[in-house]
Amino acid sequence: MTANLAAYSTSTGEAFQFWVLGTVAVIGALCTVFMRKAVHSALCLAGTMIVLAVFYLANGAYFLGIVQIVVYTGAIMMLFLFVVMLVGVTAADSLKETIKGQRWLALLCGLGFGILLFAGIGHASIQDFDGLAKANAGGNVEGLAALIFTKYVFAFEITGALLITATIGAMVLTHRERTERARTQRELSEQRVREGKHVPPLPAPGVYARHNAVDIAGLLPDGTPSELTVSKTLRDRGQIRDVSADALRDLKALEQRAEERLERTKPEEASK
Amino acid sequence: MENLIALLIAAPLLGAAVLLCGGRRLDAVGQWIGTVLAAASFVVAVVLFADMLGKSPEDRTFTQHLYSWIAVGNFRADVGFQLDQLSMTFVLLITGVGSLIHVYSIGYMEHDERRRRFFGYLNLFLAAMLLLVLADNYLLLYVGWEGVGLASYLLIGFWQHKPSAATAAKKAFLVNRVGDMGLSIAIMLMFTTFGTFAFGPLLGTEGHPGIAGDATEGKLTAIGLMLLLAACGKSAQVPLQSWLGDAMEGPTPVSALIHAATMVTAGVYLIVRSAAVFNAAPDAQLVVTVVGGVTLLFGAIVGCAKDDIKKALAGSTMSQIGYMVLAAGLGPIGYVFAIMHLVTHGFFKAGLFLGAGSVMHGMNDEVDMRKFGGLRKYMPVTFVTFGLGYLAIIGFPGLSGFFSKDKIIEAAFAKGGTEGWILGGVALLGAAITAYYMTRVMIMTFFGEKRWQPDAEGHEPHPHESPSSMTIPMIVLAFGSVFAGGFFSIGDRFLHWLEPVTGHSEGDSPVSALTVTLATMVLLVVGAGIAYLQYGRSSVPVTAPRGSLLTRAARRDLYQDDFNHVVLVRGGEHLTRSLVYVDHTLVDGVVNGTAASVGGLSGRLRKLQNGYARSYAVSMFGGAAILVAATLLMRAV
Amino acid sequence: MSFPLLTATAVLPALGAIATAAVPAARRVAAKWLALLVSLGTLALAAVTLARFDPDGARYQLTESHAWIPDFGVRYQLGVDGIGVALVALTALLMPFVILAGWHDADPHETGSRRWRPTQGFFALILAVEAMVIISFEATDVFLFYIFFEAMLIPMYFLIGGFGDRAHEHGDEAAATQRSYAAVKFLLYNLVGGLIMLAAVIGLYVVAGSFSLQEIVHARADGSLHMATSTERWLFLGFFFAFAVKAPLWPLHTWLPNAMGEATAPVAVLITAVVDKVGTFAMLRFCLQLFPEASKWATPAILVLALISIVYGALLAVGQRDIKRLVAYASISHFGFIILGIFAMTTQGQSGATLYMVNHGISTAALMLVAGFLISRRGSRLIADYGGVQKVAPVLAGTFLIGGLATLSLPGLAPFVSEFLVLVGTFTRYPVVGIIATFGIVLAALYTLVLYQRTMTGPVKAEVAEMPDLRVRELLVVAPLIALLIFLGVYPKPITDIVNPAVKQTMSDVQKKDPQPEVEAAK
Amino acid sequence: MNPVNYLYLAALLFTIGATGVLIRRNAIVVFMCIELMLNACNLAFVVFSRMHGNLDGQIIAFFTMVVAAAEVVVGLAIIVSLFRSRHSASVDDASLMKL
Repeated sequence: MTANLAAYSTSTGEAFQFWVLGTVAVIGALCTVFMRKAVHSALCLAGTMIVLAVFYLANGAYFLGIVQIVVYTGAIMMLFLFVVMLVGVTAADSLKETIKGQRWLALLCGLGFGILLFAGIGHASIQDFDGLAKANAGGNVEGLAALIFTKYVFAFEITGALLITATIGAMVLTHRERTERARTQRELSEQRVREGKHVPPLPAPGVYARHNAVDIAGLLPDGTPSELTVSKTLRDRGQIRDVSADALRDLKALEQRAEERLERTKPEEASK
Repeated sequence: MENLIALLIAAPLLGAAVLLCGGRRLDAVGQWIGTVLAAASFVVAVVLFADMLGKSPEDRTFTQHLYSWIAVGNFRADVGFQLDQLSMTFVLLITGVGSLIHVYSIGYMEHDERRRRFFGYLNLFLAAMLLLVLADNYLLLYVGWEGVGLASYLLIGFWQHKPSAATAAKKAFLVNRVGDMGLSIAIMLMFTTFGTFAFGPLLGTEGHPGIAGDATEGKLTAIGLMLLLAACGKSAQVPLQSWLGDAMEGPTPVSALIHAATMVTAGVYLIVRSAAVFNAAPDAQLVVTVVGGVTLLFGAIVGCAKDDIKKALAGSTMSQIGYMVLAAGLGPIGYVFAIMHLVTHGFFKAGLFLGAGSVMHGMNDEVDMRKFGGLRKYMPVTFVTFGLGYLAIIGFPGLSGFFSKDKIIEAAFAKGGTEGWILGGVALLGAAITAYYMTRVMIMTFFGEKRWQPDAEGHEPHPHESPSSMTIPMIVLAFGSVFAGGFFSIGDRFLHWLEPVTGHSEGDSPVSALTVTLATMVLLVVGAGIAYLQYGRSSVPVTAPRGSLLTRAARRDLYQDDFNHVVLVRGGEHLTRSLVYVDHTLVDGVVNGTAASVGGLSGRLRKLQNGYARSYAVSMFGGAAILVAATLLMRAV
Repeated sequence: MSFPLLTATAVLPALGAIATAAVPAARRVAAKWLALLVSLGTLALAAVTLARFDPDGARYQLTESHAWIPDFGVRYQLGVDGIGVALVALTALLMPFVILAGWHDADPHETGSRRWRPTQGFFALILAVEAMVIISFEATDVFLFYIFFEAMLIPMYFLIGGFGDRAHEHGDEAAATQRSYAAVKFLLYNLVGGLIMLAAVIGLYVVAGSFSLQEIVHARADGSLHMATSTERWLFLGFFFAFAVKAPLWPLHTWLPNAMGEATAPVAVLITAVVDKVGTFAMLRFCLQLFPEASKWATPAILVLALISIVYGALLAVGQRDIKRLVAYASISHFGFIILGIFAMTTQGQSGATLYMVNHGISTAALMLVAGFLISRRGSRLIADYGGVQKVAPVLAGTFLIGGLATLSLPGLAPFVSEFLVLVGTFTRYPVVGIIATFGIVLAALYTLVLYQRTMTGPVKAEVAEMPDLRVRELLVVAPLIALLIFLGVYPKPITDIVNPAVKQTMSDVQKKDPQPEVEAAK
Repeated sequence: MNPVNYLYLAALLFTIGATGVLIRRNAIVVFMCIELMLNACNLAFVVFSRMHGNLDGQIIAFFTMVVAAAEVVVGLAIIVSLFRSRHSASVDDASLMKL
């Protein structure tokens, strides 16, 4: 297989692999873009990346293929997932467009750009493939290493500096120094009084209801649900279960049963 | 000796500079400095005059060249003086009457706290007026011309706290400016036509004819008309006469000196000085005589109706200058008599004004003649001097006015043709009206019963004779009014004196001199008689009766002022107001409109910058796409 | 190489500006004195320049030339002809008076300003303007000229917008709004003009391959540089537009009344007496010399615009209610005269126009500064708020009157000589134009005397009853200016002698000869 | 099959990623799309490497990965701190660039 890499055209196996995995990669990319939830996007992207790793391998970039899987898919994508979990779900997840004309412009630009790229690639007269047989003769990793530590040694060193800087930068950015004294409970309550909203603590879920699950809004005295009683995350996700109607229905059923038990209903009348 | 000419001007100029810059320290001695320097100028004039008399008539032109003033290309204006017989006549009149009026003012302005300033202005006037008559080119003359305008402005508006005085001063300056425009255009015309505007080469001197006659008649007529416009402004001739009546707002010595004896006659000087131009432009001359004739009647009619003694005299001044302008327009037959009348008029009109000032001085500054009456008993000296001036102006035989005015009427007839008859007739009619209005003034002021009333604060006026500083100049002027005409005429002294400068020719009069004199006498008696019947026989009402249509028109200066007001002032106000509006809305509107439309466009463009990173990303991406497209296209091409 | 006198004349105020700006905050008074001394030093240098200038010598004298941007042939090239040296002298002369007149204009306790070190800034900006104006008058390299022509807008912008007149009828808030409006209008107007000129400057370089005035003029004269007629016209229009905005010529004038009205009196003097002169000067130097044919082509239109400026400016001055705006419109009328003189293409016209620039500078400075003193006493710019000032402050009124009389070109005062020369110069070639322009002198009398009458005469208004007369400092400002007005009115020879040869050169550049009189004077 | 197809694939992925950047509002997803674009580029580099027969393309891809890693670290840190202060990860909420 390695020897064939020099060929101008590829083996049928590779072609098959390309068409199948390429389709998967494109679908993954599309899903990354169009999935509503960030977690799903991340997972789709990971899929695409793994496919790309396979393509690297197929193109003779063994080292990169492995690094792609280990570093990219393994580390970077996991970092993404962590952040997704850290940040939680927000309204930003909605695919609904807020800027007028943005989506159409974006699609137009994308389409135009894609066509242009395709045209460019098609236009370029790519005739001969040298193949990597010679370059990979001493082993792919050794070849890369030889280049990195000779020709690209400065760039390599600088990327090292870059990584250090990025690390420190991330620490600085996420580190939060407490610059002020923590406010006491008294101050907090005073602030609430001053602001004039939610003077008492937020209501607990399920008050006045027979449910106390976190996703069920408590009912106000008039029987309407209060969204305040449900955690923000659930609210944003739209995962509130409304049981106000249930309560009434249950009550009705209860009354009916009680009536039946007390035989206040008149089956004979009902049967009439 | 010729170097003394500059001293003539320098003395009063120094006085003006010292008095106006000197500050309050000089308040106590200001009047003396002013008077002494004016008198010094007079002394220099007399010295020069004596020197001039000692020379033969051909050598009587003195020149003094000081320095080159403006020299650009072939435009050359020098500061130089030319003193010939014509200038000498004026210099003597100006410094002589001027000095007398300085003396008079010492008494008249005694209680004015700004007296120092007044004498400074008077000295400034003298300097400017002397510059006017001594200049050896038109541009320098123009300096003096506007200089007297400035002095006149300052003096009319001397009592600036009175809005009427300030307005009158402004009006005088503005109307004069219109005339000045004529003079400057005349100078420009001379420069383009002749390449010079100096008297020497242009007008010629004795024995050396100038080049003035070499131009086409059209050019000369244009120059002449422009000079006439200038003369009209300065000498209060129709249609630029309206300022003179208002100018009486100034202190009376000013009215006597500037608005009767000297400055207002500058127009006559200009025309006579430019004789060489006018002689070659008959059309311009005709217009000059017409202007003179019209003004003669205009002034006289206005003078008949005014109750303000000074305004009545102002109308008279206008009318008398009309005589002079008429005479000057007649050409060589009239120049000498124009100047002669100018000199005699300088005496008697100055005397009349000083007399009027004396009356006002004694009457708490009252000017309404209807509130005078019977003053001869209280002010004998004033009465006598005023009376002599009166007799002189109406042309009582033997007195100054008789000789000078009579000659002008004769000369008008001598013009010949229909014009001669019309002009002569106008001049005769003028003489009759002069007799009428002057008799009216005389009777209303000095005769009849006393009509004065207490003023608003209840002060009864106590008419009294003025101090000697005021009466002495009046006596001197009265002396001049009586004898000057006779002195000039006997042996045609004045004619021979001026002839070398102005030239002279005897016209061919269709009417004999005796007839003219007799006709004048008759009309004089008629005019004075009517006035006596109207005002002497019956008592004068203290409040003016409504009067006939003509009287009412004359009181309002024959509606000429109203015309000015409606057409020029109101029209001008509307014009400026609408222009201000146009400037703000249209001219500036275009600019602001451009700015606003640019602003509007950017406001719309700004919406593209909505702050959303994704929007910017689209444009970046679109830009990248365009770049790729451009690259590919360039490759393809 | 001799001492670079011209550079020194411009650099001294520039250094002075930096030094003044650097004076510590607490030493405000020191900043004033420093600025005054620097301006006096500049005046001394300008006097030396004037003395070293030989009217009969070469056209451009005291020249300096150094490579600056070799790639584009831009040189640091200075030199003065008679016109330039006269205007440098005028600028240097007026500055001490401007500084002295504005002595208290930037005091923080007077203005209530919370700006950082206002006094230092004010005087530093004035000196900066002086430096830039002087170098504009000296530059003989088109690009060098352009740079400073534009750069002087910056300090002027801050002077107008930052240190406006506090006397405003609708209070401080309105004053600030008006001021920033005026400053922005001034800047944008002039920038538009400047940008159009920049295009023309670049176009000139493309056509001529050089920025050097002398080189281009020589090349055009000996035929080695040919310009197509339409090219020349377009380039001319580009230059002329910028200068007409700066000058300002009707209908590009509307920035001037705003700027002069809102700025303090010394800054208004700076605008009209100094900065605007660069516009008219540049017409004479650049438009006529670089594009003689196009100048002649455009003459009729420009004469008409100049006439409109004269009459229109004067009529609008009559209609103003605000003293400073009145002076501004009067200046527009006067700039009409200057442009008329330049484009009449006669010796008298151009000499007169140059003289007019100098005289107008002095006379407007006198009138405007006295008006400023008046306004600072009463705190109002409205004419209607005054009356009877003559009675309480006779010296102030007297100097105001003399300034006004100079504005209306009374003979005996300097402006008369120049105005008459312009009129004569115009009249000899275009009689009708000359006559219409003469109407301007009547209108000038009208607006001046109306102003004087309404403010100074009549009954004393209660608000002005306590008005003090001119102080010693103010008298020190006004008296020399008036003395100069009288001196130059009586004896203008020192200036005409310097200007005449330069004008003769310009006339030969445009290949025009004075019309000859119809009747030759018999000598 | 011609290996040029890999390039078409890379172009397609890049375009999809770019469009995603423009469409999505969630900063994290935007970031993911950017990663997608980088990966597309990497694929192109690897294919170039094969075309030219030397390893320089792979080296560039390697460096890209390093830079991408650094970028992700910093970018995510920014998102986290942004979320802390604004309680939102929407890129539209940070529209302070507007006047």
